[in-house]
Amino acid sequence: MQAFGRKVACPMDTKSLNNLIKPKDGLVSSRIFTDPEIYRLERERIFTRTWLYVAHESEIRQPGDFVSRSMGEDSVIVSRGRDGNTRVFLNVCRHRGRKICSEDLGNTSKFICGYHGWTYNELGELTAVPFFDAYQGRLDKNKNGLHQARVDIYHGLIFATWDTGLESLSDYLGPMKWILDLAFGRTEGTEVVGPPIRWVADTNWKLGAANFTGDGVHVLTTHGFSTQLGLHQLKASGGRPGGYAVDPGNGHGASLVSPASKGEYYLGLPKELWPELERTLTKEQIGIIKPLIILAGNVFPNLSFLQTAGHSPKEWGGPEGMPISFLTLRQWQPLGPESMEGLTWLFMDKNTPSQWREYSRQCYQRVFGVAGTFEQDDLENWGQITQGLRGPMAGRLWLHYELGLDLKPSKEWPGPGTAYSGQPPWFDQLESLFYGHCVKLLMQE
Amino acid sequence: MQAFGRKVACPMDTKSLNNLIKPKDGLVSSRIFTDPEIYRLERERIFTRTWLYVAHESEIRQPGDFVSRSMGEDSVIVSRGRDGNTRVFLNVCRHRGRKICSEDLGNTSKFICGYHGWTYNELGELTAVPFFDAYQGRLDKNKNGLHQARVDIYHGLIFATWDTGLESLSDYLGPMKWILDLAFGRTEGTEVVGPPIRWVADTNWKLGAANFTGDGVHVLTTHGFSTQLGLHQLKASGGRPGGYAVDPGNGHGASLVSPASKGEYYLGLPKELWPELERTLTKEQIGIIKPLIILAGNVFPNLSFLQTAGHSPKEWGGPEGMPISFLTLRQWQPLGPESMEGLTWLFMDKNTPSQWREYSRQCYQRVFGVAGTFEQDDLENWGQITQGLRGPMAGRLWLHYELGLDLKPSKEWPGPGTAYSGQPPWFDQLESLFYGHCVKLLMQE
Amino acid sequence: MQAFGRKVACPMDTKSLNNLIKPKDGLVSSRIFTDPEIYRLERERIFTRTWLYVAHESEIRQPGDFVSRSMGEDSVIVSRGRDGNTRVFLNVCRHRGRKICSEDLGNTSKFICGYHGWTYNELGELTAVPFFDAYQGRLDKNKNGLHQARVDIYHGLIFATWDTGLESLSDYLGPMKWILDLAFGRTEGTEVVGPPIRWVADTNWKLGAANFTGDGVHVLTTHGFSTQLGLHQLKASGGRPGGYAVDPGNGHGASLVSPASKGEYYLGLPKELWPELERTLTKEQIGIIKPLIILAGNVFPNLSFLQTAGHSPKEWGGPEGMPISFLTLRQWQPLGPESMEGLTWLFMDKNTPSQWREYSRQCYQRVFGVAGTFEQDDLENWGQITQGLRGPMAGRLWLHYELGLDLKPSKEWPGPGTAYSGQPPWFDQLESLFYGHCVKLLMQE
Amino acid sequence: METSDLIFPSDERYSEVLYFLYREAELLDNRCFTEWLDLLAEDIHYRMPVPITRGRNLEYSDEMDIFSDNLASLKVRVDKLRTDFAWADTPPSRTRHMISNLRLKVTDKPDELQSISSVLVYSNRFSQPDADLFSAERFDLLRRVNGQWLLAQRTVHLDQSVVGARHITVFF
Amino acid sequence: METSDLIFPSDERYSEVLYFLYREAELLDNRCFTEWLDLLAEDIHYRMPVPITRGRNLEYSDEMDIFSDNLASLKVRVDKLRTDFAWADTPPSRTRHMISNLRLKVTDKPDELQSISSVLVYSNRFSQPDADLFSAERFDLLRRVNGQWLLAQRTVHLDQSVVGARHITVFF
Amino acid sequence: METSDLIFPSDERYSEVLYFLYREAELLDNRCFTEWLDLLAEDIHYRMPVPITRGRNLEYSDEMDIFSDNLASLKVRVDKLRTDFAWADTPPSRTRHMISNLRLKVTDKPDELQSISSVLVYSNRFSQPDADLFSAERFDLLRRVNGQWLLAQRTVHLDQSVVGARHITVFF
Ligand code: FES
Ligand code: FES
Ligand code: FES
Ligand SMILES: [Fe+3]
Ligand SMILES: [Fe+3]
Ligand SMILES: [Fe+3]
Repeated sequence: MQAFGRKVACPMDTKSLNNLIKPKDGLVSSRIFTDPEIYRLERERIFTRTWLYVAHESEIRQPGDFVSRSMGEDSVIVSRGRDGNTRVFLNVCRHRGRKICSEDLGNTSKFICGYHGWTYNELGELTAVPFFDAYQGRLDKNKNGLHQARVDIYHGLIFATWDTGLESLSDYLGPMKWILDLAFGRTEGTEVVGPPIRWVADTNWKLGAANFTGDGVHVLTTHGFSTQLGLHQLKASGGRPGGYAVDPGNGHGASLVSPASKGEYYLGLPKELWPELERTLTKEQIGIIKPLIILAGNVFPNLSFLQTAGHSPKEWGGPEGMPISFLTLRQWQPLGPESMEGLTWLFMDKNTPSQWREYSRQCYQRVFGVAGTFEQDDLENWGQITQGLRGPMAGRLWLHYELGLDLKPSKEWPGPGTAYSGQPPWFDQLESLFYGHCVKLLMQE
Repeated sequence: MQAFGRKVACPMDTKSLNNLIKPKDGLVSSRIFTDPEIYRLERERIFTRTWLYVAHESEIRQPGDFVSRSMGEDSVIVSRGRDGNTRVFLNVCRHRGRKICSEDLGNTSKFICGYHGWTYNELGELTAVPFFDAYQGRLDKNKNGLHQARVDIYHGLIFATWDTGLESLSDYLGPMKWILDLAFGRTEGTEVVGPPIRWVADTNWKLGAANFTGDGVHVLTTHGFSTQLGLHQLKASGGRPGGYAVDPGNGHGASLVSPASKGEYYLGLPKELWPELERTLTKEQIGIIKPLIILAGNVFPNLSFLQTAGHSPKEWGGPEGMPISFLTLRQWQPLGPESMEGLTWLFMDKNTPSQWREYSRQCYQRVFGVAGTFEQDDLENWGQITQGLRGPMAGRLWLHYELGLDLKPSKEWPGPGTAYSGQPPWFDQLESLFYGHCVKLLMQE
Repeated sequence: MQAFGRKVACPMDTKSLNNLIKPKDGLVSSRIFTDPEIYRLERERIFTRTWLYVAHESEIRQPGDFVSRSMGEDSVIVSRGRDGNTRVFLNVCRHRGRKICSEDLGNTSKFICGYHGWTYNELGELTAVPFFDAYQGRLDKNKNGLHQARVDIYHGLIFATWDTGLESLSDYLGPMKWILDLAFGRTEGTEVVGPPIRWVADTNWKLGAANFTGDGVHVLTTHGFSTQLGLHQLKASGGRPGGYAVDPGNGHGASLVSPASKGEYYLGLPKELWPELERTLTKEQIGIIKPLIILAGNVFPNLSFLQTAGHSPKEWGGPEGMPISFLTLRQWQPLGPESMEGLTWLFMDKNTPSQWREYSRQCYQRVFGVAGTFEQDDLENWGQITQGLRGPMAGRLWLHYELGLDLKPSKEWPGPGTAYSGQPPWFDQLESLFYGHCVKLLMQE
Repeated sequence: METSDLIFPSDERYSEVLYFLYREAELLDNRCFTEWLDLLAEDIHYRMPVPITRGRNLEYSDEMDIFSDNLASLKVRVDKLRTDFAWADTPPSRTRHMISNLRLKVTDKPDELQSISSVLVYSNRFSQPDADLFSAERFDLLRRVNGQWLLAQRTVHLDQSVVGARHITVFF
Repeated sequence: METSDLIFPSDERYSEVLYFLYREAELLDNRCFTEWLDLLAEDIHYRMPVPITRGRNLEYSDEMDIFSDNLASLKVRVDKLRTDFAWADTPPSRTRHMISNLRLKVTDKPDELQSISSVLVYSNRFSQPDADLFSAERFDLLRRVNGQWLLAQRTVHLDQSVVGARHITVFF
Repeated sequence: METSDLIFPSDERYSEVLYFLYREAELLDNRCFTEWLDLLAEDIHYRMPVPITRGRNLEYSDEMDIFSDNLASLKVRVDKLRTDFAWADTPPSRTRHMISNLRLKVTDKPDELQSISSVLVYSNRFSQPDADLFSAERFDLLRRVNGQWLLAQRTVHLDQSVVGARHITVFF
């Protein structure tokens, strides 16, 4: 095996793109993280042609509520209309392209463009145009509402896409729905706590996405301080943890981890919620979630989620002797080959007891987000990779994703999709499939 | 009508460039503001092939006086020679390309290059070369003076171009001369007051140029604070203002506005100057300037001017109850697709009474320039457009320039060129022609 | 002769590259300093295919000692192994590309990657892989050690290259060795004093390299303050200085300067070292070094060196009435067409008396480095050229390198290579050859 | 900085002026602009002359200002922010005025002091990862009126000849 | 900034607090984090609420913090730096806390003061030619315990809604 | 920062040193370099050691300085600016030295004080929309000579290991 691939000619043709990965060998070219031409194609071919997460329904409860978000590098408004429906608009005036909304969130029935006063309502309709008469019939207001994305919702998670030919969200998620149920569909519902923590990091967006798609291996080293300081209460008893790495297709991925001592953990959720879970989930799902302490995954392309009950001691804000956990959703928005915006939200099940809420919130704030003691080190990895791959030789490297590549699918896995099990259930193939799906999309003209 | 155009292949061929506009529909592609390849062509095909404003004669009165300016991204020196002539030099040493002048302005007969000491005089001649003998005849000093641009002057406004095949300034301006007379040729002469205010804004240069070429519509919304605070004294009496939008050809454009109550305003100039105006201008021009309160325009590509008598109250530095106005010239220098340097100068007619001068200066300083209460909001528009159009979907938008596209030319217009009249005289076709002229130049290899 | 060349089509083909220079006329296109496409080729075709300096043996004396350096934009580790051998590694983890070393220097036998814990020793071997078993034989540790460059050493100067087909360092240096002997092989050995001074300047790297390759002409103007303030003790007596400009081939270059009054200077080295020099150098070399006061040069592509005895007075830290000199090695690391990192080291002959050491160090610190009174002005030149050539017209300029182009090689020159002599021995052909060699490499696919 | 005119930090007036400047910064950064106007004297002249580089001299123009306001025009600037058309301030900037190097001097008038201070203004809007930074020296005339210090004059020397921002909306 | 509550620079307590903040900055910038912990009260609450732009209001969330620490969690942050896994701090940052605009106020309790200060944090790592700059206002509660001032509470208002850095490892 | 050695802000010497540093900054920023030389002691040693990152330690070299000047060499630097060949200073930079966090300490000698201060140097040339920013900690030795404070020693610790500028011409 060669360390370095051939240099791929620029600009990219389909063959060059295909040469970015060697799926059978589990190898990915380092160029995929730094090449500006590849990034330009990602903008055009991934971020206008997939279902992108934009907000959660609990963030826009009332008619007129809206939040400003991004779909890749496009700014959008996620708005709840007077009709109760959720819409997603390109945050650009149809007249001459000025942004029409520059706040993070609010409630309004009117978006007025600051240049010439074109006014839209919260349904995206163009309602007022100064000097409209002077257009003498050339301007059809009905055809010049805000440009609207297709919207679909799963468990309150609002997704949007620009692609009118794309499959439905349900088909797009496919087996991933079964996994998302475990996090967002296990009770009456989950809701967002507060605003997202946001930051701009000097890393390629794919590193965050792939890490949550299936990189369990890094925890031991990247977050090793926690073990060294004795901060884990759920110690491995009876050997290595088990569980599944799930390939739901379409580039998605998820990991489910249970300790060797298969107890009842329900992802560290408070006992008060267990009956609700048992009422809501299927028997197969209950069988899976009961011993679970970690659930992580990524919805292609850039929406990651995690619930972890690994953080329990008092230092992290939890009560003495009780495991605490939190559920977080996070998104890696591309800003360039070497830059992304990270956003991270905390979620709670609606009926979570208030004391546990506070424990969970404290824990989350201390370990995740831009200042989180765990997330700091993830970001450092992704930053050092992005910055370190700049050189001409580093740009020719083949990166390794072949751990467990020969594994056969698990036969015990009760859900849809393909799952692999092991102790621990950490294999590279989900990441390999993530990059494979990226390249597949990049090659579609 | 589709909101989004097809994606244009990169790099640009002539056909792709032609697809940037739909002149008959009054539509312009949003790509024109953000595409780096288009910007590269603008540098090469617009800014080396048009007459570019560099300075006013009153800024370099004495032999040896010079100012440092730009022609697009090229730095130039505008110098008055001992022979009284005005010259424009590329501010780059002919030896190995070091800048030879790094000050804003001064008086000198010598530009010494700091690297190897090649020395030029204020006529651009290479006068000294250390170790000249060692060139053994290979270096001809006469052929290595500073690279000189063609220079031509109209009403003291110094223009330069690198293009030896370009028509004369007079032909280039064409009917625009008739308009420029109203601002710069109406009296014995106008002169610059003080240095320019300069700033670097994160906007595409064309947005400033097009705005002054013919965007009257924006005033109502963009500068609406002024109306809301009751700061206009020249209230519309008897209905909407009238006037002309003038297409002088070659991508230039101008707007002339008179209040509905056609009084004598002479652009708000002090009465003391009126006789001088009447002596200097033609009968047709006097007919036009008499009721005028606003004169705005853009000389293609990037030289805008404005005289406005709309700002009168004490808050703007004027006397109680008297309209005050100012004449400003401004330039939008390209620095990249998303960056420009703005420069703005205040002008005064030579024989302006000193008290009025001070009123005019105060008013100008409060409403225009980087901190001006009016200009702030123009810049915000252009910045939000430039930054908002970055995304892949925003980059596919068609922008609207069809207001008044079906209008017939005015028959009352007494000057050269084609004019359109209306109440108010605000139509999009001048901007549409501006972008059309840009594209025409971009397509010329 | 035209001032401006034709515009070269982008992207670059071989013909366009060939058109960047006119060797017979001594002209170089200004595009070579600013074009991003040329820079991209330099990364690929110059900096992966030449011998690049990385460190001096005295910086890593002990087993386990290492320093972090660059080969162009690639970060590398220069390590001394337990076996005493010097190795150079790409500072990138073979697993997924994270940097493995982020310190400037240190001593270690272990580089642990912070992402998944792959561990390498100071020999570059991959020694530990967490969950290695799970690779099930797909991962061969022996084939996944750190990527290693070819290493070769001359007089303690460690060079490395990625190109396995490149000639040996000895052949690559060729006649340049004879010159390097005068600086680094004249005594028992030279060694580095302290860490390098480092800075990032907004200049193209080639300007620094070419300046040391053969630009003696600039001294008079660029460093003229020194003469004006009377800070030179070695005044020109008996006319202009003499010496040689040496073309050792392969794009290298060196200048050797002696005062008109041919005394014994030995580059200003302390008398205590003279016997050692005479023992170590050849008779021809002694003949050359005896009257020498300046020795400067550049090893292609980006390693410059200088010893100068021109700085003597007390102000520069030397003793009253005694000439003082210093030997410095400096490197210009490319970071982009308009950015480079400068590194400069001070060298001492091992047996230099301690008082002289201190004089030399003070002198060096006052005149060279990012804050040096001499180097400041060199950097200003290179920065003003790089920034000044941005414009479209400036980018079409032909730069002059024809001084002395018709000279015949010196017949007195006792060393290898081709030398030209004169009073002063300052000619452009070495720089012309430097750029010619650049273009030759750029054209090799 | 003529030593004889200086008011030392140990002088009570130095404390007062320091707190005056800190309070002013706080009002500006908290967007309490109306309250800020209360700190200004009736005859306030508030200006930023255009910087010029003439040869090796760094000058500030006496012919042209980047802004030149009196109380009336400053009130307009503040009032504008409450209209529906404060576009350049939508969204508002998060600003921070960091005051340092206060040098205080007596003047001919016992109730007027001259204050020279450095200010670094950090200004951030939207989702900018970076901020606009303005560095300046401020020459102030402070007047004590009814036991309260008021700003009677401010000349701001900006430390760059080309303003590095889309526009200036911040008060200095 | 209610004038009545203010403690003037000429007051000894102002000097003490100024030096407290300078000493704190010095410990942080010299990476003496264990000594820094000694400056904190047992009940320290140290937080940076998430900035939000809601319409034309610049708010700080009371539902979500960028960090929210007590003494135990701060000790973990400090202890982490001495483990073999302090990756985000490898290499460490060169930081500089520049304190300005200190405004000091009395509280209801005689041994507690409220301090508001501006801080500019310069932070540089690796071979960066540029640095991360954080601008913030800090609202502190200081308590005198056994003749020594301790930090009992700190709320940091960051002057940007999107943090412009790979991560935050610096203490504010 | 040993508390026992500290001179508090309420001490007159603190005021004097603060003003000394402010005056020094003013002279430098106003380009009065000759007057600045008058603030230096005959035996001034003025240096900026090279920063090094060795493992997780942020060090400053004692073998190599970015600059290392005595009075004679500083005079050359100043004199150079008046020659026809001050290229690196053509055009000159607009600079601003923002001093903060002054900590003052007694030494063994009654007429010598040790001063530690933070400085942020803003430096702008040409038409740059952005500026070079240098952050540093300065360790000064101040000596009272004939009732006047003079700078006898300054060691500047720059907060970055690679200088982020074309060159350094500014004095720190
Ligand atoms: S750009 Fe929105 S109204 Fe014109
Ligand atoms: S570059 Fe101007 S004299 Fe050489
Ligand atoms: S990237 Fe180095 S161990 Fe995975
Ligand atoms: Fe992680
Ligand atoms: Fe306008
Ligand atoms: Fe030089």
